[in-house]
Amino acid sequence: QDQQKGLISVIVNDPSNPYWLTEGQIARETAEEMGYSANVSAHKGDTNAESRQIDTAITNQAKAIILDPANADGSIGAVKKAVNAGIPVFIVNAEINQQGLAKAQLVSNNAQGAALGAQQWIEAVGDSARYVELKGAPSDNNAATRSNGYQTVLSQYPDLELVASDVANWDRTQGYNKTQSMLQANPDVQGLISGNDEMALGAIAALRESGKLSEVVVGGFDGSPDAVEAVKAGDMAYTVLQPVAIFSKRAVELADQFIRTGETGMDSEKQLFDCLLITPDNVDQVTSPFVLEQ
Amino acid sequence: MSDVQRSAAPAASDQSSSRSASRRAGGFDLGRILLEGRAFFALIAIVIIFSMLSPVYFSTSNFLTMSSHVAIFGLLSVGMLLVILTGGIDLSVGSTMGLAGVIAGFMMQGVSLDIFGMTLYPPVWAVVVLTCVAGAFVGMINGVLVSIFKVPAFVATLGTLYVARGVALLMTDGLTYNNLGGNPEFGNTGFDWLGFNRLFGVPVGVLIFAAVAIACMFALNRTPFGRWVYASGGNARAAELSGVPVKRVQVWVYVLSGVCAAIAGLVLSSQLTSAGPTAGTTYELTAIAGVVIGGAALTGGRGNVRGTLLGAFVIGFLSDGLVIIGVSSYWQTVFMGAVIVLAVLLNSIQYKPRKKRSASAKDQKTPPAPSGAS
Amino acid sequence: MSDVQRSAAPAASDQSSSRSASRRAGGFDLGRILLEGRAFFALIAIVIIFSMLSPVYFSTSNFLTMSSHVAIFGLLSVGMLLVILTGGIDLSVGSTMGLAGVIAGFMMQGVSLDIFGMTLYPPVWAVVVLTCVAGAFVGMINGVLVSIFKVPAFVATLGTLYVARGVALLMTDGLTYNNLGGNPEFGNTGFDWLGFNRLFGVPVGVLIFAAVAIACMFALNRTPFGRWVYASGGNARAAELSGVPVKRVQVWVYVLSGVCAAIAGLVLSSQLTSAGPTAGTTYELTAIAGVVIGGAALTGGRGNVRGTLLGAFVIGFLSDGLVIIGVSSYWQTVFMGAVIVLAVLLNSIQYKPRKKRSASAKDQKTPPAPSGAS
Amino acid sequence: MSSEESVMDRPTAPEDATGGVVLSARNVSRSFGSVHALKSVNFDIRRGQVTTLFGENGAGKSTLMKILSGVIQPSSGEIVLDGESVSFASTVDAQRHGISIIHQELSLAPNMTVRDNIFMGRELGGPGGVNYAEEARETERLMVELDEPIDPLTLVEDLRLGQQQIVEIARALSVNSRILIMDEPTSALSASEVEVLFRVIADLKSRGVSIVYISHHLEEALTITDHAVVLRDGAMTAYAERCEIDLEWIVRHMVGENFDLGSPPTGHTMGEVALSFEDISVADVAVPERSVVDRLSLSVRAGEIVCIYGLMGAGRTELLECAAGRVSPNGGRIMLEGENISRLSIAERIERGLVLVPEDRQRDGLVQTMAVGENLSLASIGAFTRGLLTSRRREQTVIDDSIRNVHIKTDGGAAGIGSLSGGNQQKVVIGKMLATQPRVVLLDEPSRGIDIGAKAEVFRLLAEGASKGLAVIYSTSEVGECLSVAHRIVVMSRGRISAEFGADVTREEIMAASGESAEG
Ligand SMILES: Nc1ncnc2c1ncn2[C@@H]1O[C@H](COP(=O)(O)OP(=O)(O)OP(=O)(O)O)[C@@H](O)[C@H]1O
Ligand SMILES: Nc1ncnc2c1ncn2[C@@H]1O[C@H](COP(=O)(O)OP(=O)(O)OP(=O)(O)O)[C@@H](O)[C@H]1O
Ligand SMILES: [Mg+2]
Ligand SMILES: [Mg+2]
Repeated sequence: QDQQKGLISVIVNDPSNPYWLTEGQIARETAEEMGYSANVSAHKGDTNAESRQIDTAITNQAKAIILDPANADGSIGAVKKAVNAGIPVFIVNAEINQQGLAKAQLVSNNAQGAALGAQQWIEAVGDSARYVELKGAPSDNNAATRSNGYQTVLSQYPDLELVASDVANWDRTQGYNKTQSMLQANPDVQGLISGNDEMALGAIAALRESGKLSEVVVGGFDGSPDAVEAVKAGDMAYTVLQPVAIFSKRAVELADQFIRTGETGMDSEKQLFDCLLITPDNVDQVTSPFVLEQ
Repeated sequence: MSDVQRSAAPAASDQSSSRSASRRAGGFDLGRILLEGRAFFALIAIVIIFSMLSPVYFSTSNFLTMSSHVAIFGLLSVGMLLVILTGGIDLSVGSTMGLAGVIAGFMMQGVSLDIFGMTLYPPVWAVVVLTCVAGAFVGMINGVLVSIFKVPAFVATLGTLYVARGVALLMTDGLTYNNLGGNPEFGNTGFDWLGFNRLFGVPVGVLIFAAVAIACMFALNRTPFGRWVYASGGNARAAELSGVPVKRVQVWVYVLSGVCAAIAGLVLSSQLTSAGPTAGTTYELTAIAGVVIGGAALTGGRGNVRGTLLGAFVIGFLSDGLVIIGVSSYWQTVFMGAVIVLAVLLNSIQYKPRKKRSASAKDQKTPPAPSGAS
Repeated sequence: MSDVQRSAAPAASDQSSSRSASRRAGGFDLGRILLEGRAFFALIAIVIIFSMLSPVYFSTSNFLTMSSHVAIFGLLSVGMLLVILTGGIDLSVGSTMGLAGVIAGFMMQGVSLDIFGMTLYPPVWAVVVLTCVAGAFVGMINGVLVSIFKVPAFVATLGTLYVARGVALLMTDGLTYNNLGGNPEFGNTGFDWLGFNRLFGVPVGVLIFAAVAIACMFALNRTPFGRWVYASGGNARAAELSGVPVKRVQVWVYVLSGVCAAIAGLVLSSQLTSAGPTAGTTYELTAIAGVVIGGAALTGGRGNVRGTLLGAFVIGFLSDGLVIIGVSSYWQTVFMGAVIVLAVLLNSIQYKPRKKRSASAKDQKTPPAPSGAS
Repeated sequence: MSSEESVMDRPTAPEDATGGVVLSARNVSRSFGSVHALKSVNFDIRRGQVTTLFGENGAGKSTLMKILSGVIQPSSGEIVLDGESVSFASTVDAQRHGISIIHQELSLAPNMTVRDNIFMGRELGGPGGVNYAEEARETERLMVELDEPIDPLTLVEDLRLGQQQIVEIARALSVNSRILIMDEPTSALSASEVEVLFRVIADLKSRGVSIVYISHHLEEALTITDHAVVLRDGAMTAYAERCEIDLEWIVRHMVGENFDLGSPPTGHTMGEVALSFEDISVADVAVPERSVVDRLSLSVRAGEIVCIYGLMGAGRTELLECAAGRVSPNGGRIMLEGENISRLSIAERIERGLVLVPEDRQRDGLVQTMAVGENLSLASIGAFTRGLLTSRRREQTVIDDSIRNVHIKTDGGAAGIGSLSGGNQQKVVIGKMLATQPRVVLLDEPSRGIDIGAKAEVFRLLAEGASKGLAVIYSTSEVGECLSVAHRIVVMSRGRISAEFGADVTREEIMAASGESAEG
């Protein structure tokens, strides 16, 4: 499968999560359609693994690297290495805290998405409730961005009381266990807002088990296929779709343009992609994973 | 000489007979447990402390919830105990558990037989059995590698840890099987019963855990197999010379550990009504911690189910308690580590007066039993 | 018991004579390595296979790059080897490595002394030294728990695994330290030298790794300390009666393992020019795998630095190779597991003709000491 | 095949033995790598009789017995049982044919009870699992028969070495086999226990059980043997019936020359007090209120050899371990050349010239993962360390000297320790400690399992050391040893010194003082 235009290395976080799986698949498909060969690897949040994969891409003389960085700060060194080796890097999904290294940073607008989600959540819960929050892994700055985004909106309603919050590391099983424990301490909550869909799905399982699912409004983030199903089934009030399919395709297109012309043609390095809301009203428009027809 | 013996004898025989008496009795015996100390004090301390810190901790419903969390780790720990008793270790339980969930999920989605152009929906009991068989198969690979090919247990099971996880990921392509509820049309409903329902107010998962634990206790205390397990771990060569089928025993303990992991995987995916390929990552460490807190020696031959149960409860009640009182997740990590060490330290302090003699040989292993006559 | 040994002996004696001969030789000795088989064949096979699959694999620059990846794991493995030789295990290396990076990062950011209302920027050499001291401190806690308090190594270090990780997270509040480059104004530049620069074309990280490995090799083969390490792992009681300060040796190996982990943390954070609190998660398993692939016995007393280096290279060259040829990450997981098992299996196959006799004796429990007697 | 042993007149077994031959080895050879442990050996076991096997350490006795009991398989040759050629794939297989063995080195699981060890692998079934009650009853019966009423539920690791050996014997008895092989069953037993064992053997004989007996206690063995066979360097060198042989015959065929163990060294003057115990007490680990060593005082002078004689459980091991620093006393002082060493570590005591040759070689003496040479040099690392480094050359000198001094059958010291015979392993332990060039040496039953020649060699070394000012404390359960090596004999009983004698004492006096019947 040696395609003459060269290799594009795609480095994603962890393909055992459908979100990143899609990210990698779309990037690969796009690249292959354009006549590149593509190589998808995963660092699973480990900056060292990421750095090794960058080294490997350099060894493989990749034409471009599409990178979903493991850590906003921790990935800078690795990106520098690639840049020094003359390989253009295109950041997707999450940002790195340094401008001028990557050719482009195409990220979903987490803050906007969180605000969108929080507003939808209030619509479902009402403006007076006791609720809990599940957060993502603290090493990932999206966890903080989303949590802050939620709080910015929710704290404007004095009758919304955050009674407990915990880190469930983006993980469904942990979401399940921690929700159960938080329910023990606070059996009378009316809402649960989660940093991603996996944790929300774990929470839904816990709520269903305790028979509280109908009383508690659950909101997710990501727009993963499972969450879409849950929205369809009425278990989840909404989820915020990250346009991963869009920006990962876009990243490859930019890379291609850069390889051909030496320019990305973008005014600024960073480009935010707004998130979209999936609610029971528009859930039928989700045609394939992470794609919402409008 | 015999004078000496006689004078020392009563005490000695009391102690030792009581010890093995308790092993014989098999079941729970409060007095015994109190005497035995070990994890028990840690557990009591945890319950008391958290009850004081949070009003909701000390309630039946919370204990049941926590127990159903403990059930998952506990199932892994009980299987692990068998392996550790023979002097081995099974790092693959977490992966096997994930794989088992995925296999169950795969079958619940219907197995499409391309040749016949149809999709088969095995009934739930068949799914459960086949999943356990899959777990047993992974265990058998471990067992064969360890007993026949003499690959050190740590390496063999580290290998299967990776392989089983990889296979689970490949099977699902990283996705999670959802909707394990089944479909009345296909006659395969009822999978969520395991994780959701209650019998006599107790979650089914907890009951399954109890059943497995009692079965193991029985096997260890009342059957030749149990004695073989202890003998293989205590002195494999001697056991072999005495006619204990050491290799077969080794294979079996890994198989049983695999089955336990598969059961844990079934219960978990039934609780979550979904099965993801990454479920159970790093659970092996927790499972081992439970066994060791429960007083078993990693060198083999020492330990029992009762201790392991306590160990599993210590870990489960602690981690849930920390969530309930709302400790930050970083501190949760710190406390977790500290308690594991403290719980085991408790042993060595409790037995301090006897430490001298047991010097460097026994140490490491469980506190030596009071010694006997002579 | 010596039944065990005697029957195992042909293999044992051949092995150990060649082993001790090679140990005596001390350095690298190609013939010896070839004879010894073990990890070496696996390494050769890996290099050949990947060179055939990818044109870029077999190149100096790639080997150097891969070596600098190996250096991280290798440093952990070498420290781990010392611990394993004494019959212990150190699960905390990954966490210690993460903590070390964070501590270095913390100091590079400047330590603000509130009392004096000023910020102190320690020079790089001080940062390096203090970080190593921190690693040594974590190791010392492990060592004291294991040797004085008789907490089984697995538990003690599992505890520090959690605690060290928690502390690292608490120190940074989950964030990552950036900009370890230092500032010429404060006179603390040069930290990235470790990770970025090259001496004679070889990355500094690799040179450090080589230096540590050679120092360990030397310590194990040519100093009383080395002999003590082997003796403590072989039979702690006998060693103690022969005047070996077993407890001190135990503390020291954990301290050295902690220092190695700290060095690895320094090299890594210098390579990444950033230090995150989650760096090194689960690296302990990889480090142990390296040691065991290299032929060391987890029961203690057997193993050497050369083997461990080979083990580390097998793992590093394999995982990088899989990335280079673009195998999907699921398959990487599967291959990783399979190769670990195969590399160790290679040993037992190589020794097959002798397997019959060495039966259950060798494997698992290298001729255990305390069989009968007490 | 049969080449080497033609030197000796090939002994032929008499056809008219009381019992016919039940089991025999025909031209059995066995080699381990380049070591030919057995060279075409013929060996017969007769029904209802005791056949004793004599031979130096490493002669191949254990190897032959292991072959007969299915532990290992011969390289060539056949085993004939009741006139039919058989081959045993495993010990279980051999047991099925009615053959059981008491191993030279204990093979018990220390983590299990006496009962569990005895019935390990042969569980008595019952309703609802194993019939523990029946097993315990049977164990108790065996223990009574052996006159050692150990509770069946005691853990084996809590037993003394001697008691463990009795458990091992009980296990072999419990099988009810036709042929019972005993490979040094008495090495850790005291005279009275040996007596009990001999009574059991007599009883077994009367029931038609055939017995093979191996021991380095030659006199003791002579009292029960019906046939004697001598092995030397893996070949059978002599056979005779009881009536034709005496001690001298055995030694001559074993070692090729005749000698006796000699008598205590004389002719040198003794120096200052080297080591003294002052009111030492050591608590019993199990029952801390009880003292194993009870306010005992004892001193030994430079150049003096003191024997401590006592029955099992007299507290000798604790006393010596206390001196070496393994256990700490809970009263009293230990003085080494005028310095109180009670608080020093083991290493510091070794540095000051005080060493202990421990009783249990597997547990306390040998590092099984190391080669012979490394074991030998382990305690004297300082001697070949310069600055930070060890010197290979100097170490080799230390090793070679030791191998020569204590006559270890090995070359160069590169072999694994496990490849040595039991007695040679014991010599390594002794050699290791003597290599430190000590000024005071404590030996706890060092003659366990070593042959008469080696014993003589050890005695010679001690005598030689003594003449140069070495102080020796030697613990033993054999009166004969006391008489041939000691300047002074101390009898210990229940933690105290019950009597003290000079070198001119008689066997009977010692035994009387120890509370033993003066016979056996
Ligand atoms: N597993 C083995 N590997 C190598 N050599 C062995 C092995 N077992 C025994 N030997 C050698 O075979 C010879 C006979 O050993 P064996 O144990 O039979 O002697 P033995 O007569 O029982 O001596 P002892 O009186 O010391 O017990 C010795 O030279 C010994 O070193
Ligand atoms: N493992 C043990 N468990 C219980 N008690 C023990 C143990 N070892 C020794 N003892 C106690 O210590 C006393 C002295 O035993 P010790 O073995 O020191 O005697 P000894 O004179 O050295 O006899 P031996 O001939 O066995 O070496 C015994 O009476 C016994 O009560
Ligand atoms: Mg022998
Ligand atoms: Mg003794």
